[in-house]
Amino acid sequence: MRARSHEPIVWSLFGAGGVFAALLGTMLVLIIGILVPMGLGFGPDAMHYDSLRSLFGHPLPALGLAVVISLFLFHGAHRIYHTLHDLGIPASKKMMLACYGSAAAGSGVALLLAGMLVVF
Amino acid sequence: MTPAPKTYVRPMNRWWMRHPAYRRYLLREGTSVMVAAYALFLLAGMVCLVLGETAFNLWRGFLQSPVSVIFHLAALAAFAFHAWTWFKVMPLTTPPMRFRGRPVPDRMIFRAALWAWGIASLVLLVLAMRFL
Amino acid sequence: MSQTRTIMIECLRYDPEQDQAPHYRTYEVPFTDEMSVLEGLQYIKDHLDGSLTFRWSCRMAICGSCGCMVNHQPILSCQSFLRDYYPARIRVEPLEHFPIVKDLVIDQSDFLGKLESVTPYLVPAQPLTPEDGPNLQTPRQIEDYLGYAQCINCLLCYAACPQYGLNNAFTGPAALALLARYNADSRDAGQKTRMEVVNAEEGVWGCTLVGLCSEVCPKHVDPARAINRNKINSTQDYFLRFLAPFGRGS
Amino acid sequence: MQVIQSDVVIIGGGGAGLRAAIAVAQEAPGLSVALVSKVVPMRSHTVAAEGGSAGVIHPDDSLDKHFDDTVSGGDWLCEQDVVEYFVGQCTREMIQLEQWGCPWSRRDDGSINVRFFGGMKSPRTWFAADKTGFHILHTLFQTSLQFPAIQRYDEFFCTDLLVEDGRLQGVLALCIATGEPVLFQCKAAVLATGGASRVFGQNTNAGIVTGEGMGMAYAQGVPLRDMEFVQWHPTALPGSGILMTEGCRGEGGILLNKDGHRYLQDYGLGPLDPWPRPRAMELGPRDRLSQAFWHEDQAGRTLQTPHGTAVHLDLRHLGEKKIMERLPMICELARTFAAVDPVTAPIPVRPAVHYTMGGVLCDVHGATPLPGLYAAGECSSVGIHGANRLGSNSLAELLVFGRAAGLSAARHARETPAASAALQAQAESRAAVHLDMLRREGGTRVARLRQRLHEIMEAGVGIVREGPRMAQACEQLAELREQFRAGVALDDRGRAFNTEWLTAIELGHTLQVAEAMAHAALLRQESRGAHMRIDGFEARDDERFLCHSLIHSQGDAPPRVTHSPVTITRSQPRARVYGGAAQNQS
Repeated sequence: MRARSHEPIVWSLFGAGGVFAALLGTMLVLIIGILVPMGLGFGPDAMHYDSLRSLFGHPLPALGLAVVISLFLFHGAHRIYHTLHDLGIPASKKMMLACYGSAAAGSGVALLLAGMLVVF
Repeated sequence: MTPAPKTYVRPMNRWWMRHPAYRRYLLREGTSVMVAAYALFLLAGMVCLVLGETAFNLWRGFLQSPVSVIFHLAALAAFAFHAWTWFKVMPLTTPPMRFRGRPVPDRMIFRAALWAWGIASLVLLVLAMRFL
Repeated sequence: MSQTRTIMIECLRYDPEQDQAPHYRTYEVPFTDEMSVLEGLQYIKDHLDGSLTFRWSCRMAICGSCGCMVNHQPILSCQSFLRDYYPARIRVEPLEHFPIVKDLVIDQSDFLGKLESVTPYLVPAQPLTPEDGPNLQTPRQIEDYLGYAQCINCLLCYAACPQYGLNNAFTGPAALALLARYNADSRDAGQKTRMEVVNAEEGVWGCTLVGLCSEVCPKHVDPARAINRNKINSTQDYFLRFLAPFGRGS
Repeated sequence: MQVIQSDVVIIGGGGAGLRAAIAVAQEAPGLSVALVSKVVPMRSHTVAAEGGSAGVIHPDDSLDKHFDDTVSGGDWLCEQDVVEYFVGQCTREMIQLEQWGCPWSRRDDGSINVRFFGGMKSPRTWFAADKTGFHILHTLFQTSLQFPAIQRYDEFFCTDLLVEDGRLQGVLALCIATGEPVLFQCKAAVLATGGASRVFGQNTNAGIVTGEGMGMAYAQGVPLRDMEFVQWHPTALPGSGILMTEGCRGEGGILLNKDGHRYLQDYGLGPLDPWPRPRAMELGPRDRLSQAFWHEDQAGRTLQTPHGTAVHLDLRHLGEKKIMERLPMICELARTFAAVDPVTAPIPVRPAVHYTMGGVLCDVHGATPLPGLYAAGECSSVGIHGANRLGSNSLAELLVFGRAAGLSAARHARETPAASAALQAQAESRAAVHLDMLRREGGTRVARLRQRLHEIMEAGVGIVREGPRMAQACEQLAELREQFRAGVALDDRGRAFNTEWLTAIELGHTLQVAEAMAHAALLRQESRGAHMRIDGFEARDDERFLCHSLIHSQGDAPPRVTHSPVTITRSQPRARVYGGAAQNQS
């Protein structure tokens, strides 16, 4: 009997992250990093502290942002873990813990922050 | 059995130098570093938002800096390349589909994915213009 | 007869009885337009150096014997033509990621073991004898697996797969494609047995979708598709067993 | 020397060998089977068979028709009792393969589809597109993997059959990877080593089809039968010899000379209309088509190509859809190896050696005169092909007689005591002879000897034959064998994976087989099936030659040829006619 791989857990997270990154990533970066700072299509008040605070005071946007961050992190962690192996750094328990552990930690922080934004 | 013959095993060092497809593959995998970095950048924004207006304005102010523009251009390239390659291999991962009895060709799936990309981007843009 | 030109063929040489490591030797080979790389190698063996060793048989791209690397690209030497490389010299090496037995000959025993491990035969739902007559199977049902059934076991896909090179516990493209072939056959009921191979770390999860295996396949088998579709199946299998822990043992 | 004990040794891992191995494993699970093959089984030449395999299943067809087509196709030189058994077993074997997973081409309702082949009264050819042999071989190989009793020895090159106390008791092989001799001690062996078409230069066969199985049996005193009957397939690519399956014509392809004329109508295969119809024009038998080519060539009505003359095989009228569905590999092969797209242009083709009708003498059970030795497939002469093999009968033969030989060998192994101890000494001395080749200085290169063999055979024992030229070929072959014995120059003196050395051993066998062909041909003073003479023996002569040739080895001396009767049960020889004349007859 061959041992069953637990890869499906991280692979699903990786896949979901990949889909989000592919569908939304480009526009997200474009808006936040280029359009808003350059004022293209957005006024100077765009992404102001108050408007963001009120936007992310609602559970749905806050949770959405946290989920996006979390999935991006897992997507990154998964590929980085495997690519390090490809580049000659052997896959090990420690490496696995480092990659997926930081993604999990980051996700926890994101969820916590989302909660704080909603509650406070 | 007769003793196994002596064989020579070639090393794998710098294997990516052997074929351009390998380098494209590593580049594709490499986009994940930018994806993760961008997640951390957004996370930093969240932290700042929770900490209060002063902290947030620092983050917001950073967006105006040339460093940020360079970072975002790099991220933009990475996300776009990621999206393109992700959609390219998508037909390999989707279960077999048929349309009017014929298998759906890969390029149709790819095109559909590009459309989804466009629509999702547009929706995001409209929402952003409305709410930010 | 078309005009004869001369091409330089640089071959990896390794004699297990003499050499510690491989070296290269270059031969000047006269060739005509219709000469394949295999015929170039045969010319060397017949006329220049009888000790150059390589496998070949059908010379029509169906037996799968003559795979090798030409300029780092895995190819069947019988259906690659010298004219397409001329005037550059070509470098011929044994298939990557396999141990070299001698010159261009690689050790394929690891692959054969993998092939055997995937239950690569039809497992009927109930035993049949010829007296029962042939099963019915429509052309459309055949279409579901015929692509995967085209594999000639030439091993080009393994030579294209860095994951196999980095860790040869990976079951690899051709064997996993064959697994998918039998799973997709309407006459087969062996999916459950094969799922164990799919689900293993060295099963589909050894693949990172480099994708070159499918590009180099001379028979368009598309192992990358076979493997990555099974990642979905394996994932479903992984989570569904929690939903229905009972009743799946039948 | 390493000794491996096995109840049954199967020599050759192609279709016949695998079928035999499975038969033993299924029917006699207690027996151990060693499957010894000089290539990994799926590299065997069965893989290259394209068109299909015969089995009566079409409603218009019957066992009698299959019997008649086979016997008349073989110009009445068939063992009719064996043919009777054969046609009765074919369909069973096709269904068996289906149940093992072979992707036979189907009709829309999911039932088996069959196509016409040359010389058939009804469509009878089961096919898997145009890769039938490939699918059969891989299905058999993969199926064989479920039987732990079958122990494979891939890339072990058999060199000698070992006989002690008048029965076969062992097989000597070289492990190719190490060059070490290995003795397989056994109670029975099945020879399934394929044909010997590489005796000729222009042929459709893989490089491994060198006839050493025939040579091994022949060297042990087992006669070869009907070796003069060599099949030229009418449609191979000039130069490479790559086969354009008969299925091309079965699907409606036509043959044209350089004037665009369907010349077969001038050779007793017409009239043109109505068309298509069975056993006429392009659906005539292979010997007639190849001979017609020779006449066209003599008359200067063939096309010039860089690799000799050719005629056109035209598929264009079938349309792209049908060509791609039924003949996808032909398309690819023509595009790759002839730079011709069959959808838009006719393919230049010419005859090339395709099959050896003759082989190791054996009966319907696969038993040879040597106790313990069985034979199946192209290396054998079980008696179904006669003077010309009907297309589609060879794949069916591998299955039917592979199984039969396997079962017989199993039965024999059960009833036979273990091998004697003297065998090892014999093995050692034979191995020493082979190993000695690695040390000898001087001699002729393998390539030169082989080149010379091809020249002699093509000049002397070609499609069309004449007494003096055959006699000359016999003499030249004797000289060539002498030259071979004087020494083969090897560049490679190592043992590990020394293919040059193995090719030299192979060539020794090939030369003997060639000699058997030439001598048998010389003595057959008539024209029958694939053996066509133009020196006063143009007609079939049932008076003197309704008989098999048996060729007996005389060691280093030229062989002795005797004749033996043909078994005729219900089909008395009559004129062998095709085309319009055939319809008048029936």
